[in-house]
Amino acid sequence: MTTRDLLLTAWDWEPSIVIGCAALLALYFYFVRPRSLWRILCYCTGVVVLLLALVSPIDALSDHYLFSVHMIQHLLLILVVSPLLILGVPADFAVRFLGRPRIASAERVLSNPFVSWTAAALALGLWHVPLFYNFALAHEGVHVLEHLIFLVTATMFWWPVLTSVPELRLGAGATVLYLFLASLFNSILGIIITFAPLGLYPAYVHPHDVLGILLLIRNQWGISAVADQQLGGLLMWVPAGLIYFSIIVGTVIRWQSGSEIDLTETQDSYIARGEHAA
Amino acid sequence: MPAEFIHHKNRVLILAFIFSESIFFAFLITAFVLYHGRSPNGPNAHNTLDPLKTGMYSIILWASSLTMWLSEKSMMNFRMDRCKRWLEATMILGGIFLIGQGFEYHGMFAKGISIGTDLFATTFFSTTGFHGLHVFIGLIVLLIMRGLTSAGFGQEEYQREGFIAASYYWHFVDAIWVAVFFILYVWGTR
Amino acid sequence: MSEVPVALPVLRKLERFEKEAGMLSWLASVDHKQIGILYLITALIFFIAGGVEALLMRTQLMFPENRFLLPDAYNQIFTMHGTTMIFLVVVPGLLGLMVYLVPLMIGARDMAFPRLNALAYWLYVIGGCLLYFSFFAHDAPAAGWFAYTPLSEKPYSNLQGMDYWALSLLVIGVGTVATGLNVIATVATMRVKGMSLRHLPLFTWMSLINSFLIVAAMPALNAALVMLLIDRQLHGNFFKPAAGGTPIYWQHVFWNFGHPEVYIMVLPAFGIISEVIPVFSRKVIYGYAVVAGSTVAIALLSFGVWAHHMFAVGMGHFLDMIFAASSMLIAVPTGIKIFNWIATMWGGAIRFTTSMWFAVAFLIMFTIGGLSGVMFAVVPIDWQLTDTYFVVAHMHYVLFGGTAFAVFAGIYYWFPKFTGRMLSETLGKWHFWLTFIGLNLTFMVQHNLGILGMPRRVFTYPNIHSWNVLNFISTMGAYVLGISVIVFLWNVIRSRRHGALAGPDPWDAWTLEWATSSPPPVHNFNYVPPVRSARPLWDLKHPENPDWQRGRRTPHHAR
Amino acid sequence: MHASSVLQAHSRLDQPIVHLTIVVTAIMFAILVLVFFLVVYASLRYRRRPGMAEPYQNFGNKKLEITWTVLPFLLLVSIFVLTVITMGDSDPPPTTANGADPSPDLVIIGHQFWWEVRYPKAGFTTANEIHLPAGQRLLTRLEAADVIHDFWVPELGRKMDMIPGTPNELWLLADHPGTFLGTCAEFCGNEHAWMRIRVISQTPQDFADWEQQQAQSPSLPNNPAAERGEQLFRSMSCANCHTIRGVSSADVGPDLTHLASRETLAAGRLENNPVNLEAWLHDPNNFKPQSYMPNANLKPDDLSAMVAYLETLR
Repeated sequence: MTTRDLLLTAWDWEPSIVIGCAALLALYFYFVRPRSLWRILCYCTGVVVLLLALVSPIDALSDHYLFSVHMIQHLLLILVVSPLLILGVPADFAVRFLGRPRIASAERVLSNPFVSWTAAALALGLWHVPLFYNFALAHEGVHVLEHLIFLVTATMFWWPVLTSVPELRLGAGATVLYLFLASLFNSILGIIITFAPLGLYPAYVHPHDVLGILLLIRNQWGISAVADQQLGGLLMWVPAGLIYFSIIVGTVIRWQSGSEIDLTETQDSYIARGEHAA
Repeated sequence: MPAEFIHHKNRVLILAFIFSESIFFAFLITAFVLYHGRSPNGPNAHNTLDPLKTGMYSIILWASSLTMWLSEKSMMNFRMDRCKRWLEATMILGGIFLIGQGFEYHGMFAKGISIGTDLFATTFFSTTGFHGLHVFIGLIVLLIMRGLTSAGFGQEEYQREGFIAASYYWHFVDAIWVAVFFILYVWGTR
Repeated sequence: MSEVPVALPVLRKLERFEKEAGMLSWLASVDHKQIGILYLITALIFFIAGGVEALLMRTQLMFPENRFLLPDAYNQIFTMHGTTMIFLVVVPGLLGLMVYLVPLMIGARDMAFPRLNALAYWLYVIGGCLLYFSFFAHDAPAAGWFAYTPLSEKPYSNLQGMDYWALSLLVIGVGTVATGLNVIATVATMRVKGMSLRHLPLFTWMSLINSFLIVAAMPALNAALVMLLIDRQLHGNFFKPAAGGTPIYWQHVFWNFGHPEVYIMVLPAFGIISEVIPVFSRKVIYGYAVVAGSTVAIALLSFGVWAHHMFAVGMGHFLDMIFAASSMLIAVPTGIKIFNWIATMWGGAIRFTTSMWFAVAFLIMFTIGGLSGVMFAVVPIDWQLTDTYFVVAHMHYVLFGGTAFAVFAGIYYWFPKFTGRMLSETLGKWHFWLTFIGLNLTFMVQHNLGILGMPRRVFTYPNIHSWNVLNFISTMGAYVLGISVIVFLWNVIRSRRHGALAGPDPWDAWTLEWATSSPPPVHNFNYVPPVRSARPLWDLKHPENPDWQRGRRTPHHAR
Repeated sequence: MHASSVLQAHSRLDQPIVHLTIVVTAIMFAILVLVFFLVVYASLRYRRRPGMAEPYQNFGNKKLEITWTVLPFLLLVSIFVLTVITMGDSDPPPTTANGADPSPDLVIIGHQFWWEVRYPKAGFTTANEIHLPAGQRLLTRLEAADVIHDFWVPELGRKMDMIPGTPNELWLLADHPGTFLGTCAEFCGNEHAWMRIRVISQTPQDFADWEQQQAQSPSLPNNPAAERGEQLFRSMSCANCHTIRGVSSADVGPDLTHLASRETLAAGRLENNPVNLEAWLHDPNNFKPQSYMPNANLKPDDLSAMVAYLETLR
């Protein structure tokens, strides 16, 4: 099999995924009734990326051959799909949807920054513990669960940062801290995987060659098992880190260039109060 | 910067300091992880550490975080007597932990294991030693706090801020031990 | 206007004490202004020591196979030169400016923790003395300023020099962290009414970001030093290959500190330039938010680039590529700053004072250093040029052409505030041109030396015609630099007594430090003008066109 | 001696680096010229003239900011792509056709302050001088005996650290016969400056001859002076540090088995001829102060006997 054949044939149109994605779109257009082209674009891109991540050769490669591609798949779910879906939700719908007290209180708990940060970190950290990761690889059902958990926790994570409802968004300083700590966690995990000895995830060291492309990968692409694990760690460490990084810098610039005069956020120094000096 | 930060220069300082100290420890712990398994013949985590016994002392140390928190709460409620009692309890628990560490070291010295014996010993004594040093400094801080409370400290807001800063430091010392314990004693001996 | 309570007996007492105690008051001072000046003077003294070391080195390298210095002496001198310039000159000098100016710029009375401030300064003095004491203990450190293991370990650096080195840096490191924490706490909690974080003068903003860098980076150095000391003094095994240790771990930990350290040495310089260029161009800084935000970008990225010092180590291509990418990326926010500074000059009414000369020269000199830095991010070029004189040229363009030029710009700018008297512009111009010519003579040719294959840190070199010529030119340039420093010292000493009186605001500037007398009183301000933008004094002087109205008149401020 | 320029390539592996260096330098130079022009233009055009009012206060422009963020970024991305391509071309991984790690053809071990050079396949050791068959790449393993050194021959390709405990590998190749000078590029102690190396590329036939000659033991001393020199070598401390095959075995100092066949003495410090050899033995400190080669304080006739002996080691 050549790379070309692989890209053309290794598509797995798993019905549940296709139906799920179609349902996501249908629900969106039926209930949300978006009007802004920008939001529709975000949402649809999100769904398309989701579909691509789960049915394209990415999925075949990540299920059987390459840890690094599996990492790409997870990063797509966590760092691309979830943020895009959230960006696709317009404020008016969010406000309507959260109008019901129960849902509103659920939102308050789930998007509490401590809760959402911890949930996302736990999901990412625990699923990369070799025990759980290998178990998920071996059992398809658990694997699906893994992906669902990533999607849910990532949505919780990004909601307070990206939601279109300004009142629900974290302040600039809190956002910076929130994302900085997340990227720190992410980097540490990535660094550990990069520098760990080979064999954290044995399924990728000696893959079952179901598609007959192992030689292609090892020789033509030149990705050895060692390089694969390193690359996977590096992907988690750097490109993912850069996404957090860009959002942090964007947040700071947007906040710094805010020109409104907000006297409530400025403070009295002790000179004006004059109490400590005495 | 949220408005509640205004008076909290002690708190800002100690939080930034804790951040700084965590990075210091991160490099020592990384050295342990990096060199884990490189002392197959000499003493290593498997044949030297006793997670059970140290686990007991660890629980005592973590319990001291609880008593510290209670002491802080009492001060905030102007219950100075309780504050002093809980502070003393914290110091006793911290002291017990240090004594436990002393016994552990003593046992290792008795077996001829010292910091230069092999890579395990070097990384182990460095990490736990620096942690022990931090506990010791924490105890001195608490001792000062105890002395000050006897002198009527804790009525003014800025004084309570100082107390809170001290308690943050103590919680940090305990939190670092969580990392040290689980990496050196649990992961290291698995 | 917010009025300072005038009847402050404590302050009165302090002021009287300062008058009566005279010189003694400096020793016991906890006043941020005095401590700032002490930092600057101490850094200047060490600058002279480091400069003399540089001249000794250049004299040895003036001719091939020269016998002026023996190898061990040469190695000690270059190690001391690097260590001195980085840890005893640049960083403390910048800290001095920070502790002097940050409280003034945010309208505060002092640092958040004045005694901690004094402690940090004295730790620096003790550390510096400890380092130089090693000369008297017969053996200064000689393993280079990054002290790669195992060369810095016992069998290869047998005498006490390395121990002095490690201990002194540990002491200085603790002091530096203390000042970093102090600046953070000061900016976080001591700002005057109206001074929101968005209205910070850029020097203060960059000092704040710089302090975060210090707080995050110095512990890596401290950890490295502690491990080295354990190896040397307690027979530890951290970096001993024979015991299974990895010498490369030292490099990882050290550069985890070392690369952020580069930005620690350059961010406050950016801050100075961001103050000087607008004032002398008579224009507001162009793209305030972008300049401030790109500083955050630099700070964050600086922790992801450390291993670009290690491309020759053989880490594998993947890691090399990753660090190449992040190192190239860091050039983007740096470039943004350069463009914003040029845009600030664009359309202005530029006054070419000595300060502005240095600032403008900074733009070009720093660009040279920055661009050669990008070349080092290109891994194959680094494989060839790292550890050659090209690196020496690169980092001197960054640290001398960059940081030192900015600091000179800052000193010509703030000297009137520090002393109440102006520095001589005539001597200043001499100083500038000698420095400019000396810098380029010394270091431009070192690029060529590197390309011609001359490794760095050699006490002598074989008789190769092209090397001989270039080294001779470089040495002549170093002597010119030596003369320029003498001119500068003379200017400082003379102007301190005989300079023209400055008055509170000689440059018609816009930040709060110019709203008080020169030098400021012990309590800093009698009145703090209202702060409603990043340029409170501009608002005061131009009531018809204050900055804070900008957002109201043109909804999209971009024009 | 001549300078070995980074911009000269005498190896197919170095050629891409030279090209990349020139391209990147040109780009950087263009940017420098742009910045220089902008700064100088702004300085001249916008000087304050007497009677000028405050200029218009321009707070910034979003489009310009985005432009000078995105353009440099794109430029850097293209440089990055070139970087990655060149890395692969100039430093290919040490694998054979079937993907396995081959065994090295050449092992170079850095010592304070000299180079041990082993040819494991031919089974001999030499020092401070590497011979290569032109046009044929040798897999080279780099090690260090004490501290970190760095192997660098600018005209043949990348430099690579030699780290105690962590060997590195690279391909060493010279396209055509010639002598290429190199040096230790990582500061390694007192005599770092005089830790120089030369790579001598020969036609395959010459190389084979050289290899054969090096693999032999040296002929026995054939005149009385040389015989006495050998006695001295054995009886004095020389043999404690230096190997001469059949005479002594130690690796503190360079292997001297075929010393007289080499081009230089003391890691590139001196040209190898009897006069220099005598001067070196008379006072090593004069040439490499503070290196580990002691002054044996030989009496004049011992000295000439020693030189006579060492000159027989061909």
